[in-house]
Amino acid sequence: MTRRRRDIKAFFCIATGRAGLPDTPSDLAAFVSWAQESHILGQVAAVVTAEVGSKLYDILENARLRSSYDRRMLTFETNRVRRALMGADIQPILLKGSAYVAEHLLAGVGRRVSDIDILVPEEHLKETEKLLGQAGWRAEESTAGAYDQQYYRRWMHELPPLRHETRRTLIDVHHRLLPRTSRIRPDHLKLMADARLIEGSDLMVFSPTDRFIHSAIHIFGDGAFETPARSFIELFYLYSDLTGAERQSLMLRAKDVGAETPVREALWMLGEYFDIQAKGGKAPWLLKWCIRTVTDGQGGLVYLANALLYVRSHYMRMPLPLLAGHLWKKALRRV
Amino acid sequence: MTARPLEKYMKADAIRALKSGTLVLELGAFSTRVKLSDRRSVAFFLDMYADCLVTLGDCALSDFSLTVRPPNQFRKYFRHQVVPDPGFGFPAAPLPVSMSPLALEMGLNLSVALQCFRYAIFHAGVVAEGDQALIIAAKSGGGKSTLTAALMEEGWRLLSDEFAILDLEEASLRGYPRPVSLKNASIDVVRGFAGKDQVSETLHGTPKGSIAYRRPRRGDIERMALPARPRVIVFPAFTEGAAPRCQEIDLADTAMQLIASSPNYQVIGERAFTGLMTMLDGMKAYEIEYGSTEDSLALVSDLWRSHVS
Amino acid sequence: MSAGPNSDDWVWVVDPDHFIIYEIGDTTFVFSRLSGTTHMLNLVSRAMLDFLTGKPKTLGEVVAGFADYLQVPKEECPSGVVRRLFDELDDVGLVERILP
Amino acid sequence: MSNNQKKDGDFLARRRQLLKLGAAGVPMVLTLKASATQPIHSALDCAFVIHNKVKILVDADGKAWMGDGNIREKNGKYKSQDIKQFKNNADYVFPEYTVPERFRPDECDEGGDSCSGSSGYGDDDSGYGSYGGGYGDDDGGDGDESCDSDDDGGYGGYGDDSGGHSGDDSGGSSSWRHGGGRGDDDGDDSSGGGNGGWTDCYKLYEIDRNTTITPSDYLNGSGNWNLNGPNGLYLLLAGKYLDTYGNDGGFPGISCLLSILNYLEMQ
Repeated sequence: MTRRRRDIKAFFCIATGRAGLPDTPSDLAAFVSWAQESHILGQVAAVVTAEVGSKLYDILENARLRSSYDRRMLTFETNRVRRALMGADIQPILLKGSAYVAEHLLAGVGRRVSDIDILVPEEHLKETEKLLGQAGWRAEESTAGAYDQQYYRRWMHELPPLRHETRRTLIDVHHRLLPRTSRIRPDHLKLMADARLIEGSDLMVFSPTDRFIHSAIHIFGDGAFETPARSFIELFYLYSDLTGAERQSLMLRAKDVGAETPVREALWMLGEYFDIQAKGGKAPWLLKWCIRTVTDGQGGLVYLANALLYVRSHYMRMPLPLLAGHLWKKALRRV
Repeated sequence: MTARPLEKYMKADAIRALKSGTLVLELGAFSTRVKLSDRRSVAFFLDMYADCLVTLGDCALSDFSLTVRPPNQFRKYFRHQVVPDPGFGFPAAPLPVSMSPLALEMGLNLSVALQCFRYAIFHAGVVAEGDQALIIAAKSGGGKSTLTAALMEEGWRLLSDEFAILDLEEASLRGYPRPVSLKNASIDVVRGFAGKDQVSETLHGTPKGSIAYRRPRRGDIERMALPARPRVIVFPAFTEGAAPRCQEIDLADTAMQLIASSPNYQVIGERAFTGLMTMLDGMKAYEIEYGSTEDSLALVSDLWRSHVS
Repeated sequence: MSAGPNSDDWVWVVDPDHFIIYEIGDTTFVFSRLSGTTHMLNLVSRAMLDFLTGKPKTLGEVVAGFADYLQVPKEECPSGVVRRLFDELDDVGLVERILP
Repeated sequence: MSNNQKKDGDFLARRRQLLKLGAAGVPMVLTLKASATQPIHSALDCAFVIHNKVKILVDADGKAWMGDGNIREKNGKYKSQDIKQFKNNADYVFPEYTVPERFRPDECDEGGDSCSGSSGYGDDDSGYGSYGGGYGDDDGGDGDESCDSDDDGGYGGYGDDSGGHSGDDSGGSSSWRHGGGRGDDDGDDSSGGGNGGWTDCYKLYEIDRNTTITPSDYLNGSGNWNLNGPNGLYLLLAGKYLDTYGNDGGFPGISCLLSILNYLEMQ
């Protein structure tokens, strides 16, 4: 199929419900196939409606059914974490998808997820691991190997991923936001200090500002670029949820917690794709080029841009000799 | 842009559309964009799907997109292989290009099994008399497809050889009449009673042995929109030389086995549960064992007569 | 493995809005709306579900009262079996704790 | 509609029977899932054939070498010279801690062979090579000669699972495959036993030619791997390889394994 160059910005507009669907069948088909390829149909289905009986209706309904499964799974796993820690004096902070779902945020609707992330103070790490272990979450054989264990415990910001024996769901237990080795060192203690309880629960979430900052750290600081469109829409919704005052003080808070660079890059992205002109948005040219190339998804340089983003994600996480060692012995999650 | 039977298009147009990924197959509840890269799968598609409705052009929306392509862009210069790529990073095993029809059929099955959530999918063959359906549960070595093909000769219409596709609202099954996949000895058996021209050429040496496909008939496709209410489910067991035997089984066990055979039951959740329980209400389930096609047909016809008049 | 720590003083309940039920013979199919999972219960586990549905009880009360509820002699329904049965329902999230 | 109210004659008897089973440890709640061991759709019902004999050598640190060289054995010890030869000619080398404890040699006579220490970090550039290899094809030739020999793969019957082109998509990987050839530090291993000695610091697993491996046989009911024996070890290594290099061909059987892993991931 020969396609015209895509108007990505217009697509993002439609995907977030700020513009109607394209008028012509061929534009509509181009938009839908972009959404399919970008794995954001669930997010699109949350804000776009179609005429009952149309093929678009079927496609969106299918996506809704799929994403309601993810939401149910996340909610139940959160419920199980709560159950496992019942009676212990540990109040984990839900991160990312599980937090969005627990807080009923638009950022969580239709977003594909596969595992649950929680953050606990370092001094509670052992106890958390023990209790989760008793409730059936075990390090998988692959990561139970000595190297992997050592790697995770020494260098990463999380325990090795734990998989539930019977439900097979994965949980990542963090005690900081980025690896100890990371180039960016956000002050997780400051973020944790401002976390709050979810209404009617003993689980916690970050403040709205910190949620945006953490998402920016994860996406731009940690290099989560596998599904850029999905991540960008998430950032857009998180930003949209901020009040005027919160937006005003965002950069200040970002500097305070040591996350200035990723937040600037996230703000640049919001300007680039969502017409949000926030103060402080800035990104290096190479990153801009990579992101534009990957997001556009066409042309022979996509692979190069992806590869550079991949290198960058590892570069951001650890110093060079370690990086080489890790790539050499990359931990295996699945077998 | 209305869909027309594939054979009504100029052959050159259809081939061009298949190769450029602008052909959309409208079959049953699903629209699938199909892109093929090799001559053999194109020829197979034009032949086996000749009576199916398709559209050409890049304006049609589709539930699934399937590409049968070489494993990667470099490899196509070295080896002749293809993989079915349903477009969500599911890298199924590469097959030699000579087996591309198998890759196509596998890919179409994968698309439904892993990407459809609007219907509950169970691994089974389904045939119907009018709007009353018989489910033939898949059991390894049970002979589901042979029995399905044999029942087609007895006047049953084919809903699907691979999936029972359950409507989540009304406990009826939807048609998805694609070629019936036949393995090894059953290929010649079916050629024998259905006629040579009804069965594709045989693919030898596939991971599952020899494979050929029995085409759906024009009547199956014309009536595919007519849903059917399942009345009887059989779990077939083919045993060489066995005397025909039939045993009723508990519906609770049946539910358990059907759930275990469903790729999307868990994802759909509540509506799949209520749909399945409603469907089973009033159904009869049997295990049947037989040593020949004639015996299997006799068993099924007895069961059918005693429960569905 | 258990769903988590427990105590005889904790109060538990089964919330009828959180599942739906179909019966086929003696077997009860339970679909949990929280987990999205289907469970098969036999007459005994079904009785435990009924015992707790809408009627909060401490684990201690469950252990003490289940044999009577089943109308079987205590010695046929040892507390270890009752606790394990409770754990099975707890494991799949069908019983929920009422926080004090 | 409490069940308690609708008891018929032997209702109580059936309950008491079930209680006895409960006392014997039989679960009373059964959770229904699509069983991962029953590959639901035919595409996953894959198996692959190992056409030529494969040997996997494992040391006490969990390092592994895969190849087809000959290793003489006597009284549970292996000829040190053969071991060295085997390592040098191995088609695939996996770093320490790859192989879980249960596959490693039990006791090791320290005098026999100094199982070499850290490797892995030595080959600094390997990581970057793989990015380069991704979009340029220049590295391609490298993968060829070793992979052709183990090209038996993927699917049985036609031995055509894309061996030999691994260089196309992951140039850097060659350092893993060419254990000896790429100056892996084991070449410098000054094995204490000397060339004429024998060592029990290794365990050798063999897979006969024309062995069919069906990955789904190694999954238990809840979809977890239960890997044992030589074939299980093979799958484990295939999985490790897969995670690092992806489905780039090379390793026999990888595609079959991958399709199952992906299926599991989606459950």
